[in-house]
Amino acid sequence: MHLLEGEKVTKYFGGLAAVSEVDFYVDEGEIVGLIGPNGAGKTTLFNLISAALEPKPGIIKYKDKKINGLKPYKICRLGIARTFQTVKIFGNMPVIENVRVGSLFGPLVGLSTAEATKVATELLEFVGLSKVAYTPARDLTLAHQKRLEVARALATKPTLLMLDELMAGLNQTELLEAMELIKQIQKKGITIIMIEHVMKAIMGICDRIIVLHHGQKIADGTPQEVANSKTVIEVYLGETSDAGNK
Amino acid sequence: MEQFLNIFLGGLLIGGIYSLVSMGLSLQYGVAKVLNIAHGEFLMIGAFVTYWLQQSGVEPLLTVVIVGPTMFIIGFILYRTVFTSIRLRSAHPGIYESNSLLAAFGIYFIVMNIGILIWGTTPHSYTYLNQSISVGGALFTQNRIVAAAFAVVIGIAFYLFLTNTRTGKAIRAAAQDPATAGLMGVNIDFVLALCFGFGAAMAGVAGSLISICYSLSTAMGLGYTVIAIVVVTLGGLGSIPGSFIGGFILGVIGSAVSFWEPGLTVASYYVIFIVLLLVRPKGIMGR
Amino acid sequence: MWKKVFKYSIPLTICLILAVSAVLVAGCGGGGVEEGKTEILIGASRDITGPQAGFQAYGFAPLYKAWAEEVNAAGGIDVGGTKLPVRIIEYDDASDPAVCTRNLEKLITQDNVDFLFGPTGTAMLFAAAPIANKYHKIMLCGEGGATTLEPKLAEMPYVFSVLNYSNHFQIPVFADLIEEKGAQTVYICYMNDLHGAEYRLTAQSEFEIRGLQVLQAKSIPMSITDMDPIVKEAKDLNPDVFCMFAYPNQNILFMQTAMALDFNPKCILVGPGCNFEFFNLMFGAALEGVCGEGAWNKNSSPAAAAFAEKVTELVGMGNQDWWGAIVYQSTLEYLQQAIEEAGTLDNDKILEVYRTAHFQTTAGEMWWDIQGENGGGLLPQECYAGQIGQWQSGIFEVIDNDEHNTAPFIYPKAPWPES
Amino acid sequence: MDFSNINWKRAAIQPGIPILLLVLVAFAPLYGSGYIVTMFTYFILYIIITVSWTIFSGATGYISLASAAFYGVGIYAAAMFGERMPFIFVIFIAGFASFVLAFIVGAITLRLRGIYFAMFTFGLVVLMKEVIHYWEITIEGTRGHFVIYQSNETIFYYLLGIFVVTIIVAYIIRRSKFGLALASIGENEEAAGHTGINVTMVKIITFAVSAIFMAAAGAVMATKLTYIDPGVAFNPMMSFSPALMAIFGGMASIYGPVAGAVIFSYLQELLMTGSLKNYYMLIFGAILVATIIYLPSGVTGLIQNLWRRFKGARSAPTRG
Amino acid sequence: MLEINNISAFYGNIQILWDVSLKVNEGEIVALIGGNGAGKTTLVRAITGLLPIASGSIKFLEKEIDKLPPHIITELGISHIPEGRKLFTEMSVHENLEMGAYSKPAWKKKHETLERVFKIFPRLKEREKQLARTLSGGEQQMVAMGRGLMSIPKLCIIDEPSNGLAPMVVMEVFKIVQELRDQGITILLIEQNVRHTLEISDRAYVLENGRVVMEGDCATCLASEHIKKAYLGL
Repeated sequence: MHLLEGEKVTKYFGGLAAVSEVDFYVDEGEIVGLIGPNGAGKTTLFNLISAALEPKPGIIKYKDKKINGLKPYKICRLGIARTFQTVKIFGNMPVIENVRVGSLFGPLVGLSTAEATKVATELLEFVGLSKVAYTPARDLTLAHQKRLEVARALATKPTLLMLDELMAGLNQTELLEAMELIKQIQKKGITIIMIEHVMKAIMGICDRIIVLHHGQKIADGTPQEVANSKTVIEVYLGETSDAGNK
Repeated sequence: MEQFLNIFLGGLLIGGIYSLVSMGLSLQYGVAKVLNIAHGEFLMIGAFVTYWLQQSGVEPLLTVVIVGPTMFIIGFILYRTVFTSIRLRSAHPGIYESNSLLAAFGIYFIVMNIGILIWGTTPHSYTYLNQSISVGGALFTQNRIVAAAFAVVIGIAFYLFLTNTRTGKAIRAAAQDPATAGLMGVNIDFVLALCFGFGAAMAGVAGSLISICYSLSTAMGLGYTVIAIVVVTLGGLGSIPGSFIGGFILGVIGSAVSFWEPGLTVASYYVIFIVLLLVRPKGIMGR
Repeated sequence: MWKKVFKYSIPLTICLILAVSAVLVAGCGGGGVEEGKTEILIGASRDITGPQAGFQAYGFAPLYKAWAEEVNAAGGIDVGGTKLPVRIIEYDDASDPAVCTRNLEKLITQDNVDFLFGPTGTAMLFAAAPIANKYHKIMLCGEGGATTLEPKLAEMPYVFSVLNYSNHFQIPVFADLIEEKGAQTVYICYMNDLHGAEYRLTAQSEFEIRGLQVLQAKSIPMSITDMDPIVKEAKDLNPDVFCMFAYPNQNILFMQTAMALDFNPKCILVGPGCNFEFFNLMFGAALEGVCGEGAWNKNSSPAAAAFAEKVTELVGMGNQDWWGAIVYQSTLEYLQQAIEEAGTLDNDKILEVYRTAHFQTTAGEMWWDIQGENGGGLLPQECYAGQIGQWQSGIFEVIDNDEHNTAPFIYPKAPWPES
Repeated sequence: MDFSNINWKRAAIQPGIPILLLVLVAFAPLYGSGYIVTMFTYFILYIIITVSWTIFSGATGYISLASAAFYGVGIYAAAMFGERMPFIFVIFIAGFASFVLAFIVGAITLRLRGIYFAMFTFGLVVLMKEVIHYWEITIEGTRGHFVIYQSNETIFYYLLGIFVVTIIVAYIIRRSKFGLALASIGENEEAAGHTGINVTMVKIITFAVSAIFMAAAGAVMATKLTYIDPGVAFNPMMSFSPALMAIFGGMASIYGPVAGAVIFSYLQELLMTGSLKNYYMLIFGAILVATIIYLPSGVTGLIQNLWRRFKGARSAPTRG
Repeated sequence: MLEINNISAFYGNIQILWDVSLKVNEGEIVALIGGNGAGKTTLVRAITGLLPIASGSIKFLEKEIDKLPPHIITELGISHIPEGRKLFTEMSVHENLEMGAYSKPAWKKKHETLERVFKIFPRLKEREKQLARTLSGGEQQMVAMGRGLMSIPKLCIIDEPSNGLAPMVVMEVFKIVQELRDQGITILLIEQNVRHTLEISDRAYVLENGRVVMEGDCATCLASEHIKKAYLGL
């Protein structure tokens, strides 16, 4: 049984298929990378899984239960948490409050206020934001805001964590820290599916990579397999030769 | 048959004026993104200026030439002074829209009460072209036919302006994608102010036309604003042709309801509006 | 720690300052104890900037003002030996009943007025009457009348309704008139407010009692700008009588539309508004035979003739009200005589006088028809100068079927003049 | 329990001053003239409406113009049931009816985008006014109703009671888990949903709860008006006033709306009763525009900024 | 031609660009490459006047342009072909192109320019009257580029032209870019499709985390280990 499974997931915007007939799965404990050029449908797929959008047609199953059409908060309480490509933090709230929201509302059984504060403090420690716990979130740097999103997502006690371009815009040191963080999260027993452009990170930490292009899945395999896949090199990495003729 | 003509033609005649008012609001709401609840107040001012000039002997239809440009300038300045700064201060478009709605309410109170202080609250009217013409047995007064014809001519002229001139095209471009229009070299602040000005001018001219066939009072504005909002929602946000056609549709609906039960006309507009918002917020012409 | 204290104390201090200053300001305005009255205060909440503002400003207010000036010129009203001048305090309610009740409370509790004049319009009267009664102040309700207030008057001893209104003699009189002339069918159009609703209900029942058929009773909103649908429908139904129970603006609109679409039934009743001289100035010959509620004119009596001249002088040409003016004046005269008879400003003592006394006024002998045991009062039919008027050669003739009438009822009315 | 963390002075001052003020106001009928009671009644009315408006709209950023509808429901409840049962029940019925109405309206409209929501709620007020008006005129053949009347003191204390409950509820909502959820929705609705908050439910329930107080206040005020009609009950000014008062006062704390309500109802008192009604509306509009352009965080925000600057200037030398 | 000296820029409180310097000479294709969020788009927004810069200077033809409003910068001869094409979807192809010539000097010559653009993109002439939203992705990119040319620019900033296009079409687009350079238009090309871009460009800048980490001619860049690892996945 896969933790998360999609069958022929499709989504049209207007007449255009943003995601078309994508089959995918995520197994427990994995880190799965989702890559593809801009406009390939990665974020749309994320939105479909986290129920911001509803697939039409297609089925998404989580722990063998169909989850299409559920409200986002239900998905979250089932154990799927996510971050966003463009950060969506609660800017005017203190950092710790952002995380508390997660621990108060995210888990199936909400925590008491005191427990939530405790959990939030621990998580801030975990992602390395305890020093700025009481500053308004909007004053953080982009890297820290992204970490805050991770902490907030973790506070909801997820089984599956979806990271949307966590590393975009980070510098070298921050990048290494972020990779380390992801590994730490995996150690906690949380399954991860991440969209990423930074190849080094993807190749370095993913167990498996799914490549999307024009809304279609063009590859699915270990980093090595994907890097060597001819189709992927053609359409995504950009082969010099007569790629256009195929 | 006569009954049908009365309802249908009567609706089209008033619909012509609704179209003009709504096209104005469509420019302000669809392009400049200001849901201008004070729209009808510009109409009221236009109507009273015409009344005022008529009383001192000016031919009412000629006052359009004065009312239009004056209202345009007022609208233009108003946008540059109030709404531009709201737009620049707003973190995102949603905040801009709701803040400008509230500011428009403020302007509504200001303009209406200035009107009351100048002209009082009692209705005024004058008679002009008050003979009636029979159309297939249904009688209509000349002034309505003239007003509707004027409204339609202005509406079509404006449409041609939008499709055939450089500025008109810039307005349409700004309506679809202001940021990209800016890239093309369109001065967005200017174009939005222009739209707001044109909207105010259309309201003013519609007011002039209304004054030649209906009685006016300083409280008349909000009613027309409501009609315009319903028409703009009906026709599709930002769609000028949609507003033009929507005006006639609402005119006919309103006319039919008036024949049946005049007390429910306003309520019927709200029902249409609410149903539209819930069922098809994009409007009939929206995509 | 002090930071926190400051953080919370500042907003709180502001609230405190605001609250205290509010208390002080209000206290200064209203806290004074009355002692040694030097004038008689009459309070009124009127429609100064609302929809009927024009009538208040030109038609009604000058009459009250002139009365006060006249009384003061004569040294004031004799209250138990000392003559006190009269002052009227007017607040604006713009026809908003909520503001009206608030104004009246302010007049009573802060300005300590002795008497109240009623507000303009039927619905406003409804709002004002209970307040007057609650604070035990005599209120003379001038420019408004309400059938549904009648049963309530028995519990409102301080409220005196001045004007004649729908079942208070007008519509029954009109129904008798048209029945006598053989009218069969009636079309009623009425304003969708209290005034219109009451006239419509009364008219419908009075007409049906007499076997007249009411073809249609249609309400119109205050904001109506297009009377075409109504007039076109009426023209189709072809009634003998058309009744328009709305305000002057709608009535003017109706007249214009009826002329433009050539709708000319045998009898047209429009009002209020038709009772004003400006209707005559506006429509001239076209008004011939149009009926309105009212009425009085210079032919009603010698006193009325003198008063008509005075009114024209006071309000100016066009603003003469051939319905209410004479009653308002007469009830003011009654008030003055009642105060003098009671010899005090104590409202309860004056009330005693109101219950029984007959006084001579411009309109003739006047007394009150007290409702219930000890309720408020209505004027009996004898005290009015007339109920229904009809424009005949530029005069609003009283056409009642009794000794008040000044001319016979013309039926059917003349066709519209060629334009 | 650890008591060392409790700041006793603050604990005394923070609720202390409001309670002191409340007591001062509560005894107004004993020392004030008759009119003071009436005036305070209006102050309290506007505070209730504004604070309850802020509970929902302040936190979520959805501008509701439906206040007048809920207030009107309260007024009509008083007119319909006032003579039939003890008044306290009438208040509960008003609150309940309004809760149900707001719940239904919220359920069908709170998915609308911000500005559409504002328009819809405004449309609701006018629609209710028109429909009830039509019903009364054509079906009942009358307009408006009498309401049982009560002494000014009774009205004052009823309102004071509702006021206390409103403030307490507003405070609790602000401080509770629920308030955190609301604030999150106001900050970013999408993220709030994905963080496990049942966005729709939270919005609808808050909207409905805030309507209760408006209706309760309306029911009490109806007895002061003694005669009501649709125009009085559904006066759109009741929709605009709380929005302006809250924005003018600033919505970051509970004091903001309170201050805004007091300032405006005092201004209204000075200008509207008397003969300057149109000037009141004119000034109302001008302040609305000016507040939106120049005072985005309201008077309390401005004062806090000034205070911060003042404190900064004072402490600067010591730092340097 | 375009000279950017040590600029920094912020979005709210977050610094996006750190001390970025860049030069474009007349007649070149200069490539600006970097991953998502590297600050490429921000840099373009700074050049075109949409985002105020915090420090540094931007000169175009020896003229300081960093304080000028966007529409003036367009008139000076910088044309920006935005990422994601951003067409006026409810307007016809013809009208879209006309909008490109909005600035007064260009408007006067719009008929001649239009002829030229149709020569470069003959397919657009066939679709002249169609609404822009009915075109295919490649055609839309052509409209966007054609629109950019309508302002008779001296410098053309092309932002991610290959975004979301089929590989075959991408090739075509890059060919057109080269063609434009041959017609004497200077080009600043911003791309994620690193290999193709470097192949057609003269010089390149690599932007990472808001800083320029590498600059030089394209051959050097292609040979660099860093590029290979970070962008080509080799």
